[in-house]
Amino acid sequence: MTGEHVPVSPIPVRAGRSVVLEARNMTRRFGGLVAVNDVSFDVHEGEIFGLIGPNGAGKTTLFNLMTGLTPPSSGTLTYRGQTVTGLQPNRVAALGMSRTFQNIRLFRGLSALENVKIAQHTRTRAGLWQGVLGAARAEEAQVERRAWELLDLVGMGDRAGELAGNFSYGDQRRLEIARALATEPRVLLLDEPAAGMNTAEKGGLTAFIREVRDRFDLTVLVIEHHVPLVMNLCDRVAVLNFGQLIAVGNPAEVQRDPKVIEAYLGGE
Amino acid sequence: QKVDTVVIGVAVAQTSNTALLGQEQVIGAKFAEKFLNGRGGINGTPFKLAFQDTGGDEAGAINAFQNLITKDRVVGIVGPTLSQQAFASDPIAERAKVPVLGPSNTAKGIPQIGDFISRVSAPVAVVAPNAVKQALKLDPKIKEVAVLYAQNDAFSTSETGTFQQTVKDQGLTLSTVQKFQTTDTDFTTQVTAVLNAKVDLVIISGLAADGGNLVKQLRQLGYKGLIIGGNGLNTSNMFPVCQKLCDGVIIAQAYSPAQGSAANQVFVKEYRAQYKKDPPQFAAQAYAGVQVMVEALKALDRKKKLNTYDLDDLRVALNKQILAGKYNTPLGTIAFDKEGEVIQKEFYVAQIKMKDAKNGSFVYLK
Amino acid sequence: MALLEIENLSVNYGAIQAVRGLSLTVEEGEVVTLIGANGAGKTTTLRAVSRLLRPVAGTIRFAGRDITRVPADEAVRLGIAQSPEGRQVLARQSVQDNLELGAYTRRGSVRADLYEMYERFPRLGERRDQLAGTLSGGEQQMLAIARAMMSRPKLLLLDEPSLGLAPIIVREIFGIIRELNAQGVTILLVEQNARLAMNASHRTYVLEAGQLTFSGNSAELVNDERVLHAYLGG
Amino acid sequence: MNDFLQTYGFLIATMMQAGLLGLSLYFPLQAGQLSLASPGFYSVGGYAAAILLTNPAFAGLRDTLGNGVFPLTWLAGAVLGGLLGVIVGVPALRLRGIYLALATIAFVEILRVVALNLTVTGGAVGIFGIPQAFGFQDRWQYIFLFLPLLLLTMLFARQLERSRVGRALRAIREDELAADAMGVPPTQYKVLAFVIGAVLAGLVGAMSAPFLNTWNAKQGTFDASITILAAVLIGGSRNVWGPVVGGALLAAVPEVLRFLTDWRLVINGLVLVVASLYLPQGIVGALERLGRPRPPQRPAPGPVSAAEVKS
Amino acid sequence: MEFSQFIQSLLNGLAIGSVYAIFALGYTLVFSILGIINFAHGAVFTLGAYFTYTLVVGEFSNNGLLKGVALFPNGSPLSGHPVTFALATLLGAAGAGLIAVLIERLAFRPMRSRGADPLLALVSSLGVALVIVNLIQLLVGAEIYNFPSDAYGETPAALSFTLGGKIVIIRTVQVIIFAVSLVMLAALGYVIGRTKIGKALRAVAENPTTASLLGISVDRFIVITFFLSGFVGGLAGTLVGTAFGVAGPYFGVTYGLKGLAVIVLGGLGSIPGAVAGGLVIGLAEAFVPAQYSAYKDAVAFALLFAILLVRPQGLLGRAAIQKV
Ligand SMILES: Nc1ncnc2c1ncn2[C@@H]1O[C@H](COP(=O)(O)OP(=O)(O)OP(=O)(O)O)[C@@H](O)[C@H]1O
Ligand SMILES: Nc1ncnc2c1ncn2[C@@H]1O[C@H](COP(=O)(O)OP(=O)(O)OP(=O)(O)O)[C@@H](O)[C@H]1O
Ligand SMILES: CC(C)C[C@H](N)C(=O)O
Ligand SMILES: [Mg+2]
Ligand SMILES: [Mg+2]
Repeated sequence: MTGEHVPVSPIPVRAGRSVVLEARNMTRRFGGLVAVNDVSFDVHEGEIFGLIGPNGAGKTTLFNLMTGLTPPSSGTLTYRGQTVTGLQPNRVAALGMSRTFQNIRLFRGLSALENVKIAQHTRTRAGLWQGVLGAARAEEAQVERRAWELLDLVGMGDRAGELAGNFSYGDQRRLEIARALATEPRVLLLDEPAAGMNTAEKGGLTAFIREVRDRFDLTVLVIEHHVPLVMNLCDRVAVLNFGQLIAVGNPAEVQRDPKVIEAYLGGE
Repeated sequence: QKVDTVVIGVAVAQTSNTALLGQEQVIGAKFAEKFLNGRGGINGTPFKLAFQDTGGDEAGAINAFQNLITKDRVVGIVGPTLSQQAFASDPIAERAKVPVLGPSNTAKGIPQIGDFISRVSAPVAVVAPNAVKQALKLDPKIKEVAVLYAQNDAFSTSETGTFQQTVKDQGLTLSTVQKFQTTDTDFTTQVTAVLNAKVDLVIISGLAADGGNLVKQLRQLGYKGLIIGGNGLNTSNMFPVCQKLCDGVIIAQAYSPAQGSAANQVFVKEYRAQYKKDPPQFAAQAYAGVQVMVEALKALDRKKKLNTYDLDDLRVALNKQILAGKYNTPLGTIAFDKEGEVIQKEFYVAQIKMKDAKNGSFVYLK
Repeated sequence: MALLEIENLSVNYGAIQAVRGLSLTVEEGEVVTLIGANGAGKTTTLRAVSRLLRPVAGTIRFAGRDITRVPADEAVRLGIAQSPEGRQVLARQSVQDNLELGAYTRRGSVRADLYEMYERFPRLGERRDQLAGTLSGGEQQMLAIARAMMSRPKLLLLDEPSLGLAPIIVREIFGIIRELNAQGVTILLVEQNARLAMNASHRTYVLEAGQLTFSGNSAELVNDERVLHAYLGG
Repeated sequence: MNDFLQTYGFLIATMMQAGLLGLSLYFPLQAGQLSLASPGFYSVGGYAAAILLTNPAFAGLRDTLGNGVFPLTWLAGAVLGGLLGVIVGVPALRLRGIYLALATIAFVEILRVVALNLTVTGGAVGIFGIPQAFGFQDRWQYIFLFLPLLLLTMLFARQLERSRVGRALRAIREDELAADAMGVPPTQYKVLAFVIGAVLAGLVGAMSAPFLNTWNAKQGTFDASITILAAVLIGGSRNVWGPVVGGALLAAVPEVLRFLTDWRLVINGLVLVVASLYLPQGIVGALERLGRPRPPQRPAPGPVSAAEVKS
Repeated sequence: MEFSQFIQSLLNGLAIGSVYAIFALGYTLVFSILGIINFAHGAVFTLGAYFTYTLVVGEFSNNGLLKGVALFPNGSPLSGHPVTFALATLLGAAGAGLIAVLIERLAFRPMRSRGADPLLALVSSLGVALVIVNLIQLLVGAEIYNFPSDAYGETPAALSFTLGGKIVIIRTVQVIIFAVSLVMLAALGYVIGRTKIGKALRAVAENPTTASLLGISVDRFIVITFFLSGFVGGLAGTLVGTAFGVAGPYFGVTYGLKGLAVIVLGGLGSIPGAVAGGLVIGLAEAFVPAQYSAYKDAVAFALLFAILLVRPQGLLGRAAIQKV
């Protein structure tokens, strides 16, 4: 790991166990379909919180509600006591919640490096004239340095100049994580980060997520279908089915829950 | 640098929408070149024409003028087609001290652009009223009048002003004023408004295609009264549009093939021989533009041989000479006032008479 | 006779060589797995076979016929169908239209097949009129696979079929693979879930940086040290 | 030389002017906004200048300011362009792609019709007899106005691209939704890019009114919108040089082809077809491809100054 | 407003609108499949009219290179008027269709295969339009041509009836144009909405790569589309020509802007949208009170602007799908 001397996120304090996110009665309808149905839960500081459930259960939609991409039909989300629902996505990001996308949404025509630089937008200040007059050199240098660090972090330091769209599927996922981290989030939401990675790589991903969580002092929400990874990685797991929360608890509990087995895991 | 061959510039619209008018001017100018050179050119020395396409816009006109002035080294310019272009390009010639004769610019203010700018095309204010008077002669019962004009066309809007003033001056009622665009094709709305106003005279200021369509649709939808067309309709280009329905449209003209002067009769005869039809006004005016230049050059040449002139001096001298002379052109005898405005005595009013769907003529009304 | 024969295949993206001198065969009636790390060139290989990419060298033969230069739509008519990476469902068409378009090259009624798909993937049946673009990721994945099956291909190319699917559905997919294969459909499978894939296939090829590293019987390779270590997380 | 400038000076200045208009479209395009409103702002800027320079109401102002009135007209053009840019931009930028293009064309057309109907704008005839900037005698002298503006604008654009704001614009162009999710507020930056283009077009219009001697409603039309867009695309829309080269080229081709007389526009059309077929990334895009871009350089590691950490 | 006047304005609006609509049909067809604005459509529309004119009349006047050339020289077996107007119209439309296919071949396909920005098609189609328009002018001059006035046989020029004592009138040609645009709408609507061909076309429109992966020959469908678009455009050119005269080489090009407004208002790529958009704009123009007629064009565009703000995808267009 390079750049020991530049902490990417300057907050070193180890967090307590306070509640970071409170979802209350969050609901989203699409026409007659209730994709997310009256969902409430809490997420604690520093936790890795899994979200699982059958296809179409509403997991991604829930992420969209939480990050402002889709307005909820009703319900609220609060982040450290502040209401997040109703804010624009960029405001949510500025507050410190960042995500990756299930259907990868990189800036395909831009280089990996640019992708990561752009995401530092909310953490930088230079306005139009400062930029044009070259008065923001120090900030720019900082942005550049952070971007390289993050690329190194996901093992792409030597591919910084390649266009994001030319990366293979699995590599694009890694780049998305780096980009999400560049917003300096306090809460990171990962939508199927392991999709398209092989078993060995999934193992690596588990370790990686833990490491970033510790290093940047994050709270992580992760949607994933690969059960061993979820069980291994998460402190707690919530299960959605037909938009409703059918179980929340520690992985072992959830895995034994007959409702979960029936709806999701399937009988052996 | 001395002037070896005398080149006269012609800058008209050979492309773009405006080419419909420009191509008649090209024919007129080319005809002049052939005809006048055939009769000895400038006291025995043939002159040449240099054509530069102006397109339909201002930048095109400026470019054409610049090219004529510096590359083709012309002694004077006949052009451009549109008054709007003239406002852009004439100042170029003015500053370069090159005489310009507007062949078809009828808007107010053209000769006032500068000392070197004159025109052979009589301004609308002079021509248009004649048509109204003529219509009243044909039908003294006329009371209610509808006026229609192409609102995006510079010269049509100024022409309509004159028409509307004349209507008032003649004690007629202006029942409705309808506007359209030269690019319009469907005039049902305007026509029904006219019909509802129950007028007995309709006056149109527009260009050939829109004007023709307007006439056609007025007739098809049942308008029976008289129609007056402005300068833009003064072209046989209108015939294919309204075909038989063009019949009877009254048009005030600055030119008529029926004009009796010898100059015109020779012109018409030769023109007919070559193109199998009567010369249209725009061709005649372009011809007149070239002719005026040539005659002024002849006069200069008689005083002092042209090839002893410096080009710059020749241009200045030519301008003076143009303004000083009197010319027997197909338009009749014309001269210029000191600003460069044309002084033309005879104007004409004609009525369209269609032989068949395609062919017709402007019949001169006494 | 081999249904698919790839010889010396090389595919480039501009200056990037994604696949280099690859040779592999798939016998009629076989299930063959292609594994490899991210960026190894698996997708590129499949896209070359389905004729979406033009190889710079090598030949691709299908049922004895050289198809290296035929257009993609012709390949479908010959009997090759692909469930592509990234699903590529037609977002503005309904689920049903997507499926019917899957059967575009077939004549006659495809009703029975439609119902078969709805039976296999009840979720698609429930959503037959929903625009495919609004389906969840996993639902789209099911649609992509079902659509590929609709053409009744001789050779089915599956690019990471289990991607984004819940465990129950993954099991369903692998069931289908076995079933189809039993019906005589030949399958070339790219999968990250290597163990599952190898268990469901006859033979396996391992790709690294655009080149074949080793290949063999799936049953044997599954226990191979090198494979275990690199791809099975063992 | 003098003859050359006399003949081609106007053309050269026109080429620069076209390049500037291309750039005015390039800024919104940076943020992925296909706006064709430039001719509208250009036309308004021109009217502002033409009115200030000819209307009797401003005679006193002209007398007191002397040549100073010209910079004032530029300011007026720029400010008016910018204001209109905000007024049109804020609602219109909810639209995408061709829809936005058409909404902006609608704006241009509405302005054109309004200009035709007002008296201050001279109606259909327009305004003529516009006095020459700083008493310029020849068209080529306008190069003294257009060239510095062009260079400044290009410098501005290049600096912008390298800055935080430039990155934000690119992000929006690539994927508006993802940009939003990564903390870039799209609306704000889209309006910014739009307004920059509008200010520039208004300014160019104000400089162009004396340049063309006359100003009328034909200056801002659909055709102009399309020509400018074509110039940007032919030149290449991903690099500042693109609009400049494209604008200059499209202005020059019909003039250079004058020797073809009647065939001139036919060949001009063929040039457009061939250029778009063989230069899919535009001229500048094609040139860029020749020189492979240098991979980004890792910044030298080293102790970080206090200023840098502060951020 | 009196009832009869209302009906008159309604008829006027439909008359104006159906001209826009008939122009826009072919325009939107190409857009719906390729996602490109084909500026050459206006030129193809013009060509349709010129082709028909050539077949019906067979000679041109004296401004172009073709002056004096007679298609059916006196004494030849074809001299006289061998081609009826109806047949000539169809042949003219077919000719326009072939030209459209040629344009696709020469000006669009190479671009597609090079993966160019679809916007660039706008430039190349602009170039094509420039070539066609100026070639027409070179060949037959800039003057206005028209079909014989008996093109539709012995039909009256206008139809009229009385409503509450007031006369309401409409030109016969316009009724014909209106009817033909509805017929073409129905035919195209059927093909695109109801048939397998239509389904395949929609797939090509959405994603050509995926379409080819489903066995659809993208190139062939694009050719079909261009032929249809050219045919419909050429037919429209002739019809509009009979109504207003073939007003020179720019005849069709002048409809380009309104046409664009129409297809965008209707919803890009929507066939019924093109007709709806045309009629809406036509009606809007017809209902502008006479004293504000100067602002007629502004009204049409202001309406467009306003509608887009409320419905960013146009009247009948489908909203973009943004599932994250
Ligand atoms: N825009 C929309 N319009 C209509 N239905 C929608 C829309 N977005 C999502 N849905 C439906 O809502 C349900 C929930 O979708 P969501 O993407 O949240 O599922 P998910 O739990 O993430 O599934 P997967 O694991 O397959 O990704 C699905 O059935 C989907 O079809
Ligand atoms: N469109 C493209 N342009 C340039 N390079 C590309 C493109 N697509 C893929 N590549 C490169 O080609 C190589 C092979 O990519 P490919 O997609 O075939 O890998 P893969 O084995 O399918 O990986 P994954 O498991 O991540 O899907 C990678 O290095 C990738 O970066
Ligand atoms: C050709 C003419 C219609 C030009 C018109 N008389 C003008 O001055 O603009
Ligand atoms: Mg999901
Ligand atoms: Mg892949």
